[in-house]
Amino acid sequence: MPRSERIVENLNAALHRLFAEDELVYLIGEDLLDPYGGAFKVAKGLSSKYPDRVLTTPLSESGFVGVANGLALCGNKVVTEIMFGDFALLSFDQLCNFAAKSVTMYGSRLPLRLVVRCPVGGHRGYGPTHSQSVQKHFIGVPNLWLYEMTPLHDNGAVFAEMLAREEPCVFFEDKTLYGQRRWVDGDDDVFRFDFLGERGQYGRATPEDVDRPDCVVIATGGTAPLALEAARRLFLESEIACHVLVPYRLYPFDIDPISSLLERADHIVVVEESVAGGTWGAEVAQHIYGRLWDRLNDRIRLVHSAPSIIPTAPHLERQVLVQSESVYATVREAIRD
Amino acid sequence: MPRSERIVENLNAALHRLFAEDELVYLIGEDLLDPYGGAFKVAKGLSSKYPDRVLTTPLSESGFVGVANGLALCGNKVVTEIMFGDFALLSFDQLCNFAAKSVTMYGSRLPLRLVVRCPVGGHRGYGPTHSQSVQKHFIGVPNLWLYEMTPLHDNGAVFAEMLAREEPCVFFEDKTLYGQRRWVDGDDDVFRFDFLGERGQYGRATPEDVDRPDCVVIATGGTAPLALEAARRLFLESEIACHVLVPYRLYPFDIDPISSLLERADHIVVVEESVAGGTWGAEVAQHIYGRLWDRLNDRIRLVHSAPSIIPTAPHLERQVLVQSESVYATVREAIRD
Amino acid sequence: MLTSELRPGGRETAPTRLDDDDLELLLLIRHFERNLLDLFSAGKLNGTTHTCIGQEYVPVALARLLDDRDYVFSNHRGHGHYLSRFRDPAGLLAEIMGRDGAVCHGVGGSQHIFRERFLSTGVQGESLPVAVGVALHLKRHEPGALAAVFVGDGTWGEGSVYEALNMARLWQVPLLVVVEHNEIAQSTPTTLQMAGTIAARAAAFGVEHRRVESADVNAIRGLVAPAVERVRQANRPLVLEFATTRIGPHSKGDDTRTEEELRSVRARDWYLAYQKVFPDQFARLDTRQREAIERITRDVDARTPSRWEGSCPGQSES
Amino acid sequence: MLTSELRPGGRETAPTRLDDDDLELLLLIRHFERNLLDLFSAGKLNGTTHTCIGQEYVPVALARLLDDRDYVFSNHRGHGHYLSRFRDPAGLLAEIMGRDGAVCHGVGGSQHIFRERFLSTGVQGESLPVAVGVALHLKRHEPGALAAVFVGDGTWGEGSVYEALNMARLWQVPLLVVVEHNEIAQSTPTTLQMAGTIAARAAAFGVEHRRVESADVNAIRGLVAPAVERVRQANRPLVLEFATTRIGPHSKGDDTRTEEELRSVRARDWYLAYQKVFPDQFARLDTRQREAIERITRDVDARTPSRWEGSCPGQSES
Ligand SMILES: Cc1ncc(C[n+]2csc(CCOP(=O)(O)OP(=O)(O)O)c2C)c(N)n1
Ligand SMILES: Cc1ncc(C[n+]2csc(CCOP(=O)(O)OP(=O)(O)O)c2C)c(N)n1
Ligand SMILES: [Mg+2]
Ligand SMILES: [Mg+2]
Repeated sequence: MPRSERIVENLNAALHRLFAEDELVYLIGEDLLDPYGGAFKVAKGLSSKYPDRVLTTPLSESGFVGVANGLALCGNKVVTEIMFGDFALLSFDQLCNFAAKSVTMYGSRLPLRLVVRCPVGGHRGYGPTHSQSVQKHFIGVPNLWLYEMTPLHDNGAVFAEMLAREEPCVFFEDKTLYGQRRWVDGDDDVFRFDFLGERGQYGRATPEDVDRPDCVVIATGGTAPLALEAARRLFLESEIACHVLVPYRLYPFDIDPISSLLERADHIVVVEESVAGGTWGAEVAQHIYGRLWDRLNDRIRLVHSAPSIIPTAPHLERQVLVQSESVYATVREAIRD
Repeated sequence: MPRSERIVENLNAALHRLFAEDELVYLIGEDLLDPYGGAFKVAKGLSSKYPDRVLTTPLSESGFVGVANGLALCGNKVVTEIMFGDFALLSFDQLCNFAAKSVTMYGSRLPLRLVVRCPVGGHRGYGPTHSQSVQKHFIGVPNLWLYEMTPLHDNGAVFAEMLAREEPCVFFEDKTLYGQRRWVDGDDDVFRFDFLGERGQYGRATPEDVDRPDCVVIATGGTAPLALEAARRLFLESEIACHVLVPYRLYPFDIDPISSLLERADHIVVVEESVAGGTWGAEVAQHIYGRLWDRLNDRIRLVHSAPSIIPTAPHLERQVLVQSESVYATVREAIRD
Repeated sequence: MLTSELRPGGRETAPTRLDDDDLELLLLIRHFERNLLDLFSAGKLNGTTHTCIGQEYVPVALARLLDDRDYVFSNHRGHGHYLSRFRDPAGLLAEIMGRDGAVCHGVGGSQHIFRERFLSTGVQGESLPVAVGVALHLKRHEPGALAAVFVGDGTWGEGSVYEALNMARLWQVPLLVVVEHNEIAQSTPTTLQMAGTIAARAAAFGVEHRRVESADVNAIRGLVAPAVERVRQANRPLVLEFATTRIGPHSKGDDTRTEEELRSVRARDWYLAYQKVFPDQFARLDTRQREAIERITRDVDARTPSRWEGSCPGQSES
Repeated sequence: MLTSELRPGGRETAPTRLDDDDLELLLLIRHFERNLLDLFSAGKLNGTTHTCIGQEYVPVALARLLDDRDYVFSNHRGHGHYLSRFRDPAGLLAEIMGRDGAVCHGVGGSQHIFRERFLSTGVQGESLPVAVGVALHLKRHEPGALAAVFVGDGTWGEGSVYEALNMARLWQVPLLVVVEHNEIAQSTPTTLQMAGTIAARAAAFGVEHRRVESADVNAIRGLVAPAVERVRQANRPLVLEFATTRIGPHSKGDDTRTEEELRSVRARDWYLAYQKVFPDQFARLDTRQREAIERITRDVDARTPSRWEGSCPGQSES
């Protein structure tokens, strides 16, 4: 894969660009000031350049999301950082009962430009309260949009879209991606990268010259690298051709750009790190069944982590979390069945 | 339908029995003391009889669920009342990150006997922040069980089961049910009532003598009356025979007691009041597709409220919320398609 | 000293004369809400409503101290707050009855109102941090304006109140927290839900506090005006606590206080005080407002149901 | 008076002589955690860990004031709390390294420990209301026992702290809130995250408060014992605030304080003070503990990975 910037650099650059271009942009959250620059360093350099618009807060996840709501209410564009997505549960009321509701509950449209960033996911040994994939809990709140960072999409464009929406958005960032490099500049040895949809909503990895895939694998940004690895093995070992699709928007799920591809696929697998139960994957499946019922050759298979809290020790964590092998095995099983 | 006790009476009696039989039982929440007895009067009489074990709290939804967790940690059996389920979002962290996690995250099993009661649902003109169906947000947290009050099941038995589970449970109570009468004593003019599953997990309404239903309608406790009304019209108007299934446990979804019935059905409809998106209905559908893929004649159809906040004025609220007509129309559509 | 009690013109003293405008506003709110309770009893309203009967003088006293650039965050008991700001009984009644001309098209109802810089919601405590964000914005872009939040005593049970006070003081923003301390929350007396005092809770965060015992609109204004001005000029958050009385039920017909408590509460009604001390002015304005509300009610009741553009909006897929 | 500063034996005074057991416990914690940082540097640990280097004396001083019937709620910076209660470095190290013999089978790791009546979690502020529930239970069923919660100064940003204090005082439960006030939260100095004082925040809820400046274990015990006893006997919640210093990084290698700050912080290390004033006792015990930790580390490192029954448990469907 060609050498490219790290994803955390791309995200940091996106924020720098936002701040530079627009005086209405704020960032608010814990431990944001330089030299620390946020727990995952996403805020690096911002507080030095824009001291007035980077608000480092006390430990008050509910309170500072409320402050963000107030700033947004006055027309600002507010990016909020929750240190660990697990703590977004502390802000649930502000997000759902204030931010999302306010857009419509007063009978006329009240625009709110707000993005709540949530680092999520495990594989880092942070333990059960610092590793969850909390996306599922926020699905299905009217006027609350869910996005997720991917290895394919430019975060600058995604942030521009979220803020232009004028409705609150949650942006999930899988922690394992921060240090990885973006998938850009065309191809790697096996895969070609391209985008589907008018605005490139879906990043796609395909083995060269395969139009009718054996399997379409839809994966969240965070699990995309695992899906890609599985797809690579399947192709190299057995010439099983997967298209790996990675949307930058999770909810509402947008089937249009991929529905003709899905129709052509023999099998469909959806990958996410969350444990099963009310997940994004189930939501995706529900949409596909609804739209393509007559054309499906096989049921849709979901890949999840084991139904468990996420243990701390690496050997235990590994047993619980989705791995590339789980994706691999599920595709194989689909093809064998 | 034969005259029977009101559902709120049954629930109140269930709590009275719990308190009488077991000194470890607590009830905690806002405005619980007599003569008020809780906003929906579910607690009536308890504080007079058991003043030490009914804790009326300040407005502190996060805090008092925490207190409940602490009492449960010491071996007590704790029932918590959130005045409106919408405010359970304020306690999300205590429920998910403390109660549910504690059962397993310390490496050995820590029993917690806790039931968090949440009145949910609309049709009462309480407006957008007091009418939501928040079930969906709590689905898929390991060791957090979701139950819902139904017109068929005895709440005493359900509470006994929840507390015996020794893991935290959320119990949703559709506000429209409180004043309605239970469906008991066998039959009404059209339907026979019975139960499926070893522990009667599913209440069922069937037109007499129909074994192979045209449609199985699975409904939450709160939407069960709407489903029944639709089923009645369909039968009387067109002899379309629906089996209406009402589980008292929402999550984890238990397909075993009904899977052979589902196999025999031409169509399956799932009804819930929530707006679409990451809902219980999608979870149910996902399970059915997974288990019965080869035997399904039709896609599973979900009935939801319109994707909107819930307005206050009755004429607007009606346009948004699931009505009996939506169920009726969906079954008709399924049969016509 | 950060906290002080403002006693002059206490509840037992006879009230001073109000100009017609003030007294009329007081009576407007009173008749508006009495009428709501009647409409409920007559089955003409559904859902819920929370009247501020007995507390009307708080927003009326503050009305002249606030201006259009200020944001006001109201709560479940917000009719008085709204009417003091907009004098729009028809728009509010239409909202509550779901009729044409409703300020929020009938979507928000009694508890969820938005108009210009006025906003209410039904989740207690949620508005405080939001108001801090607004106040921060005002400090930077509209110096001299403030964000006011009305809360009850019971709402001080919510953690978000403290998260907000902490940030308000750290960032020195023009936040005015108006506490309508009526010694009760729904059915729960304050003694069962609040340890310590509001004064001490403000002091805990280095936030200024004033407690007002008086129910005399003129006296209140005189007493609190300088402190409110300091909020604007010095960006110093202020907690302004009013010792007040809720005379009506929490919502409708759900008052579980004893007859004795209710008697004592009713005896402190400003309505009786002004009636007694200024009988002529009172009678004239009282009649006028009563009739106005009757007229408005007939008018609004006759209107068609409110319409809402987004009645089945969906998330505009794109 | 509800609040007071306990100064005798302040940070600048020379420490009094500790018995071997106390000093050994202090040194055990110190060497345990230094060793953790070394293991991290050597790539032998993953995830995160928060050392209490500089603060060890707080749990050590309290250890003898707590007994087995007491519940202890610890936080992210909990090794000292755990070791003071159980003196079980092997079990804790095994937990952190995920080895056989781990107190929680390696599932909880550094931040999520449960053993008998000791429980820690990584979500700041969450434990306080839980401890109120526990204290209520103890008051009723095991009078004389208390629930202690360790929190940092930064955690006072969380609303749940105040919801808990309110209920603790309303219900008069034996709650002991131990505040390790090290003037910093992760990277944020207290001046940027806390308005007012902890003393005033306790007072706001009518909760007793003591601030301890001393780092002398003996002196601390003498000073705080009566107040802790009152928690037990009179069911009076107490906030016990220790002015202390975090000498190490927040977790590993993430200290952004200036060299100058760090110098001043290090100068206040009890380790240096005891070393200087009681060189012989110190050297003997220091060596013993250092060696003990080395031994334990070799032992634990050689063990097989921890096993967890429920490693893929699922919700036992039924
Ligand atoms: C978060 C939340 N919890 C509970 C309620 C239900 N509720 C509405 S008003 C109220 C009492 C509020 O008391 P107080 O703050 O003193 O205001 P008052 O009604 O006395 O004006 C309660 C419990 C709510 N609306 N929001
Ligand atoms: C709810 C929550 N928010 C944020 C964090 C991340 N975090 C862990 S420790 C910490 C700082 C805590 O500071 P303080 O309470 O002073 O304790 P100290 O680390 O100084 O001992 C933060 C922000 C967390 N664990 N939980
Ligand atoms: Mg009140
Ligand atoms: Mg600290």
